Amino acid sequence: LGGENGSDEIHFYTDYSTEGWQDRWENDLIPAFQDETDNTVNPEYAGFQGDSEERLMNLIQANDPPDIHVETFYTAADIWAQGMLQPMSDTLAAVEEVNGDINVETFEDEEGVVSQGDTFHVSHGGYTNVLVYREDIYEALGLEVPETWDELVENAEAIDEAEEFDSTRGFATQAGVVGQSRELFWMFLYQNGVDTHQMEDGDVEVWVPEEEAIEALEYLEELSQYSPDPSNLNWGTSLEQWVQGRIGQMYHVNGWAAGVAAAEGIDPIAENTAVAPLPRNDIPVEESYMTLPTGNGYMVFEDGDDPDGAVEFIEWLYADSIERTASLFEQEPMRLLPAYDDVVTSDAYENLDYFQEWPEHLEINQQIQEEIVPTYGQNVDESPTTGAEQYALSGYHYADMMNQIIVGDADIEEALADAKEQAEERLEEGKELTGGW
Amino acid sequence: MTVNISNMTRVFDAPDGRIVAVDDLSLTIDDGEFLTLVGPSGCGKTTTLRCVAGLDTPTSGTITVDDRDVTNLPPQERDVALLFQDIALYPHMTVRENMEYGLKIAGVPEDERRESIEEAADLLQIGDQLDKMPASLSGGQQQRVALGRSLVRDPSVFLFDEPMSDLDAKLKRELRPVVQRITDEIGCPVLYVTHDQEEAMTMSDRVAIMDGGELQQAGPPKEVYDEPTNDFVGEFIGQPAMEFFDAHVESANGTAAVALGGHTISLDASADQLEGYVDRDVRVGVRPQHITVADATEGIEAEHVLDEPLGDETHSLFETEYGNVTVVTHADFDGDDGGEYGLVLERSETQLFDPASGVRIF
Amino acid sequence: MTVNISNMTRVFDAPDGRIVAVDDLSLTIDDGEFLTLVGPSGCGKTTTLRCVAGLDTPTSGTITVDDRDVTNLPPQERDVALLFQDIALYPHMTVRENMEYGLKIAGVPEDERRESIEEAADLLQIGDQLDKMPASLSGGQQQRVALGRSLVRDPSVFLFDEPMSDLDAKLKRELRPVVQRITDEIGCPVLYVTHDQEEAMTMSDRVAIMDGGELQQAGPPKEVYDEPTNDFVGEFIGQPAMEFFDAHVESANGTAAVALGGHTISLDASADQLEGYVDRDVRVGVRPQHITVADATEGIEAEHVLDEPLGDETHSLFETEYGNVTVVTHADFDGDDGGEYGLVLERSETQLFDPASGVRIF
Amino acid sequence: MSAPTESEQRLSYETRDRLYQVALYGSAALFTFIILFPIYWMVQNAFTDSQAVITEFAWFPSPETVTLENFSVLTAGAVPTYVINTIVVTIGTIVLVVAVSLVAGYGMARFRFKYKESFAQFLLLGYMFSPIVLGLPLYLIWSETGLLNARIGLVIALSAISMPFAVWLMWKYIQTIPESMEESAWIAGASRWRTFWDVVVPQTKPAIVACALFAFAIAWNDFTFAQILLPSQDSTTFAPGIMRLIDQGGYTSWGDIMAVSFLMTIPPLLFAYFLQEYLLKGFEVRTR
Amino acid sequence: MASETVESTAATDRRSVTERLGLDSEAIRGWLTVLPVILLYLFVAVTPIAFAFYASLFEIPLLAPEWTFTGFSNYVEVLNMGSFWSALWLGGLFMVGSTVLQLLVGLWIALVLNKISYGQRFLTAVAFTAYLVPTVIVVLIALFMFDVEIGVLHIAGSNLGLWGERTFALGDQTWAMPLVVLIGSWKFSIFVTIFTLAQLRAIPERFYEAAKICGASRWEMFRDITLPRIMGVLLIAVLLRAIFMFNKFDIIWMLTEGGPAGATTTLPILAYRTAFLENSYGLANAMAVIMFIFLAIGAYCYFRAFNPAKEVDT
Ligand SMILES: Nc1ncnc2c1ncn2[C@@H]1O[C@H](COP(=O)(O)OP(=O)(O)OP(=O)(O)O)[C@@H](O)[C@H]1O
Ligand SMILES: Nc1ncnc2c1ncn2[C@@H]1O[C@H](COP(=O)(O)OP(=O)(O)OP(=O)(O)O)[C@@H](O)[C@H]1O
Ligand SMILES: [Mg+2]
Ligand SMILES: [Mg+2]
Repeated sequence: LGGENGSDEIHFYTDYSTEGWQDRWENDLIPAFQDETDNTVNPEYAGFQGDSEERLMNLIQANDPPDIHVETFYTAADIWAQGMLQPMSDTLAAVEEVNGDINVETFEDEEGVVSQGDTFHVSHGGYTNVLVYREDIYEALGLEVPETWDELVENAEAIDEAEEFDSTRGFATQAGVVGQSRELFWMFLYQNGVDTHQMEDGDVEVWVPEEEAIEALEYLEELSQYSPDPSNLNWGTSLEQWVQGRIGQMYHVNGWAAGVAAAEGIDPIAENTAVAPLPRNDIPVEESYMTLPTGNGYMVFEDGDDPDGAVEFIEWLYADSIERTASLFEQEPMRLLPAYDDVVTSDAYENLDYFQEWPEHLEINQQIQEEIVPTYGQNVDESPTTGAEQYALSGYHYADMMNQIIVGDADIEEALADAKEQAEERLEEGKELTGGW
Repeated sequence: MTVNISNMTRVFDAPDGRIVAVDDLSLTIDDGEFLTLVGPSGCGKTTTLRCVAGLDTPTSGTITVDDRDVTNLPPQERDVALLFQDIALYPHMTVRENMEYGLKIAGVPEDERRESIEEAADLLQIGDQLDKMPASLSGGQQQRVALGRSLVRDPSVFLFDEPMSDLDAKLKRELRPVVQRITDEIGCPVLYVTHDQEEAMTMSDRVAIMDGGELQQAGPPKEVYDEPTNDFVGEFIGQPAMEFFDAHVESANGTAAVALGGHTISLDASADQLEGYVDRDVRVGVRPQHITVADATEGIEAEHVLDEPLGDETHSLFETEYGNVTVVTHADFDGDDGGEYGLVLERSETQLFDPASGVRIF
Repeated sequence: MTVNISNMTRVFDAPDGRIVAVDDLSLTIDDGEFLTLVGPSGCGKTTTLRCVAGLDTPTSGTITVDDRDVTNLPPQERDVALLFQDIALYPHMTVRENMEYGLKIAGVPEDERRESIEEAADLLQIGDQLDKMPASLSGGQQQRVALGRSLVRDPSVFLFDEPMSDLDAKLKRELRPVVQRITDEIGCPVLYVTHDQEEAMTMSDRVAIMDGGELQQAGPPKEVYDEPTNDFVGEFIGQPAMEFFDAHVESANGTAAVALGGHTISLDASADQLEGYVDRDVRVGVRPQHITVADATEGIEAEHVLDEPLGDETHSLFETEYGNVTVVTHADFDGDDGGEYGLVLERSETQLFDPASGVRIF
Repeated sequence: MSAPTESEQRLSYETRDRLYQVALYGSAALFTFIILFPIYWMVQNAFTDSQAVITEFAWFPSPETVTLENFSVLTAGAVPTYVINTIVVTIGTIVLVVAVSLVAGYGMARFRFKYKESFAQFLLLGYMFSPIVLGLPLYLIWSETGLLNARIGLVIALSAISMPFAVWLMWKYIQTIPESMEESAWIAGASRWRTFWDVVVPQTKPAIVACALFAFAIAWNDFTFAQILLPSQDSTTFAPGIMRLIDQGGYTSWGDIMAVSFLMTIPPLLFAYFLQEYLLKGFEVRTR
Repeated sequence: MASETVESTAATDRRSVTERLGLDSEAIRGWLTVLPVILLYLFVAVTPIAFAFYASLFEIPLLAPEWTFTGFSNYVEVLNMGSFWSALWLGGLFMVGSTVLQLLVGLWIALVLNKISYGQRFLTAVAFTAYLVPTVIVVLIALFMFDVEIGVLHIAGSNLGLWGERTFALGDQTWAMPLVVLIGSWKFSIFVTIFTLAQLRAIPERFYEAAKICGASRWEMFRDITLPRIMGVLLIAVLLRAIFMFNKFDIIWMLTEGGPAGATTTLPILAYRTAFLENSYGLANAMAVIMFIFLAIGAYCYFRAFNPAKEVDT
């Protein structure tokens, strides 16, 4: 089976697809690349939840996978586990040469646990989990940036009940049946001092201690009463509601929310969106399982039509000059933080038109880079990172559980037990696929 | 029961102006009387009937039944029976269900219904068709069923709108006596609409002839045949239709005579009787039965066109200076096509009409 | 052109067995002859016609046109014209387009088409309707257009399938001469199907009567009226229909006579002429025109039922031991309902039929 | 029949009639409201400033917030492409459906062949399979035949799913056209094909309109097929296109969406207004 | 009826006619006319369905090109899934609720449109438009109208006390299903209306006049004339609607994605999730096949019970 795409075309399947991105790809980057090399790039923009997967699956089943696929690595762990991705260590090295060391979790670490020495992912940027809040509201209501769960819920209640912010809810509790809700659950697990998996005798196993998990879930359930419809909340819809001023605090990544508000020209929100570390339950920072930023970027399919061209394209984008790398952040600068140490501090980055217009947003990014990430990275060593675990995490069973509990009226213990069971199944599957680790 | 229509007018608003469908019509139908409304298409027969049934409302005028003013009553409250031209049997009901529908609506109990239906069915000779669907019956049988449906209800007024015009000649002749017998039996006023003068003549106690929404004449069949009030009635009633000739009235020694086709026909009337018409133009009307074919030397000059032999008589068509003229000739008559003949009008049977108003003078 | 149908049979396979629609029919239509096929519904008229047109194929037998065997030719290659009962004008074309369709198919150039259509339209008096849509014409006008459509093609055989049965009596009478004139002019063989005996009688050169798929008699109108081959033809042709009485043949001094209703009617025949029927039962047929109403003391006992006055004559219905009998009476006749009368059969006009086979004996 | 006094009877009848009229027009008003209100809401917001749309609730457009600005989305980015693609695909589908179902309907109405009814029922079976899982095989077949990303490919797919119903409708409708008209054309010398064109097709207009409408509804409405078969940005149609738009931004202006929706609602409205007579006649399947 | 005889008469004759028209055989011509339909259908329906049947016998992680043959184990798994049975129940609820509502509303609108004399043309156009507005738009408008802050229906509903001031009605477990049914019916009821209205207009006025003369009230006329006359198309419309609604995916997915907490997860939603979110294409196909079998059995029973085809003249 062969697609309709000529074999010399680089099929570039990306979710860097806002109108700004599309414009940039089609009118700037791709023509420039094509001019400089003999390649042709055929960009295709990933659709929304479900359809994007469907499309990718169609392509794979038709034996015509895209050459480049853009996604956060762990969400594509199932693809990787099937052995369809091409090692990218050399490319990454070349990129690091230009942009400095990579600073996000890409599962290429010294021990090479995940990738057995190879990396399969060239990140564009990183996602950092943060608490997003509205500065103006905090100020108006005299709230403090919360550090603990108790403070968070108090803030939520205060915002929810404040008359002057009538349409603004206290805290977005994402509980969609797929998507962000699983991450929300993980975050609250981590902040309660536990993780989803742990290592036991060099072997990864499902952990999720019942007591802490239930505590977290109960707390989330409590929070959800200050939330707009939880079932409807996801990465995208959370942002949408944020921009509409309907949420006072939420869990999200980076300063994305501020960026969207700015892009839509809703300045009051853009100006007042601030970020902070996610609050913990009653435990010291050291005991919480915080994570490094997660890399989002490029993967190359081994069986694509033109994997070499794909690599060439990625290198052209990132390994050519730090200026070009930095310029790629002109689009969605707040969604992803540069994944390479040198970029964020480079003049090219700081001088982006966007940051000229929104200096406070550059500050947010710096705040994340300099304060939040260092505080958060500390326990990451204790967190296992094996292929099987990544594979297990790419399922949506915890999202489903969240949905059952927060939107539905499922019994917490039962739902948790069910989800854990599925997690275990999935982990087994993952081990099978990845050869046992 | 007596139905009385007085000064009824019905005007329709049509895109291209107002249509006066019925114009100041007054008519009484006595109890047990069979009155036929006859006239050409579009003359307002159906409209009149629908007003009586309550399916339409007059623009002005009143309709009373036994002195009760029903002009604005809905059909449901009038207790009339109505038989349509297009039958209107319900295709989804059996013959029996069709027939008992009115009774069912009226709340007549099951067994009573059964009885009256079987009675009616026997009368109409459809007793063995009761459990069939209407679609499997012939046209004549269907019309019988429709008749039965109206009849079992024992209505106080019986209305018919061209119930037989879709049936063929044989069936018509067969059904006519049936309708007459049944309406006789019920004994209520009957208003029967048709455009077929033969039907009107053969069935009615009285015939009312309409044209252009106006009543032309109403009277027993014999009367309207023999003494039409105007040329329209004269031509409309009777078959083949009356023939007309333009003529001039002369007075010969006090006796009136008409000159036409180069001849003079003296009439059974004195010149006084035709006062005002002497020396003026009139139209002479004669029925084809009262024209005889003679040699070319006599009567009106005529060229033979064709013969239509009917077995017991022949209708012969001639071309004359007055246009085509039909003559009823003997069964054995066989004219030469294109041959010259003379047409002689029977003196005693000529009628005179005013050329402008069409009113019969004599 | 001569059309010759010989030994034609058409059998249909129906769910409930085979239907012999036409049974061994042989018939010739000469050039310029107007032959009418008449018979009750379902007797096979349409089937015969469709076979001639090429819309159906005989199961056996042949059809030739001028010695050319066309039995298996498709309709496109037969050069026939066919006028249907249901008119079949194309509702989406104007009158003109309808009329010129056949010519267009035949590739006749525009201006020639124009000419023949205008000619035909004038002949049919629809010259001013040419640009209207069929739906806006009256039934009669529509049928004229259909006629015109067939006529402009100048076919070599002209077929009609009850072209007038949907029209009312007046229109029929008006169109008949038109059809006759036109077919005369074209001068090809004409096969005209109808179930209306009046139409058959008045229009045809020859009438062919069918029943149950079989030909009963074929001959000029006068002949089939006066000398029916059997009681079916006797009853079917003529109006009102022939009345029949069961009787017994007697021989009185060598002269034959029939006994019925307690009387004896001597015939204009010798006993020898009725050889084999003397002292046996026969059916006597008399046309209602040849029955006279007399006092109850004379003729067949009869109770008066009703009168249907037609103006120039009256049809009176009597109940007798032989069933209901219609008599043509004088225009002024007005019987007492339920009154007793006697019916006298005109001796010279009685016909005798074999009671079993129906064949006319005398 | 009992005879209540005249006045009583008339009164009760008139009251009943008035009640009936009230119920009738009340019903009409009610469902018109139910149907029109969302459309009104859409139109109103299409003309409202996009900031006001999400912040101020208003029953009626107010002069301060009325704007045509939202309609600029119609010329922005890929929206015009989506709309044009949708129109092309819809017209293509209508043409193909009408052509194919007309011929098939004629054949089924006029030719006698075995298994005709079974064939019709077989077509209906196709409707019973949930289309959810058919995406992959369709994708495979389409990429195999090179129809992927070609509007004609979508036209073929949409035509096929409109087909069972369209054929059935044509079949039933052509049966109501008297055959004698065709016969008279044959006798006039016209071939079968010619007769089909000259006599059958013009009279089938109502059914053609009805089938066209049905195809229109399917094509105009289609999301799933377009999503699978026209993945490329340049060839995709409105429904998946607008979903992509919504998805990309992370935030979408309701005003823009309503403006696009408004545009997409106009053709159906015109269709329904001007062709309803034909359409209803076409849907008139004779029962019993 | 007379016309029927004419029709059948002609039908029998035709065989021989066509033979003499120089055609090989009528059947060949007949099949030729439907050939394009068959081809299209093979291409777009039959082959994919066959493929789906085939795929249901494999274990297929969609992101891997390798298929593992597992026989009927997918079917066993589906039948053992609790979520399958609950989705079947919800799907049945959705189908029956939608069909009944659409039937009633569609019929109601048709009856009214048929009777009113003012603004009939415009109102008919309005009604038809609802059917023609793309589902995506219907969904978007619905989401907009149920928006918690500015949604007019949300505000109306919460003022009526149907749901809380801050409850997203489509995200509410009690309201999600009824609302999805309602929104679907807003669009699809008109399907029934179009069918019925066409039929209503074809009922000759004389039937009603005859009934009025018999003294029938409006209700009696409806019961005895209108209903029997439209029964045939109603039966067909109900069958089609039921099939369509049972397989309905897009409107539910776009409105609720099967939520909240599975309250609107009907079988097609479940199959979709299974295939594309849980990545088990083979299992999803087994589901689709089982759904197909359920539907086929249901349709068969429906045909046996009502025989809608017979109601419509062939
Ligand atoms: N509802 C209506 N709207 C407008 N005009 C009408 C209506 N009903 C009847 N007419 C007109 O009124 C006139 C009389 O019509 P009516 O039906 O009473 O005639 P008719 O004598 O019954 O004719 P026919 O013999 O053709 O049935 C005609 O010109 C007709 O066009
Ligand atoms: N296609 C057919 N299939 C089966 N039977 C048929 C067919 N066509 C005609 N018949 C039968 O053949 C017989 C003769 O039919 P035909 O139509 O020739 O009668 P007809 O004399 O024209 O009657 P009508 O006056 O009613 O038109 C009838 O019994 C009819 O039912
Ligand atoms: Mg009338
Ligand atoms: Mg016939």
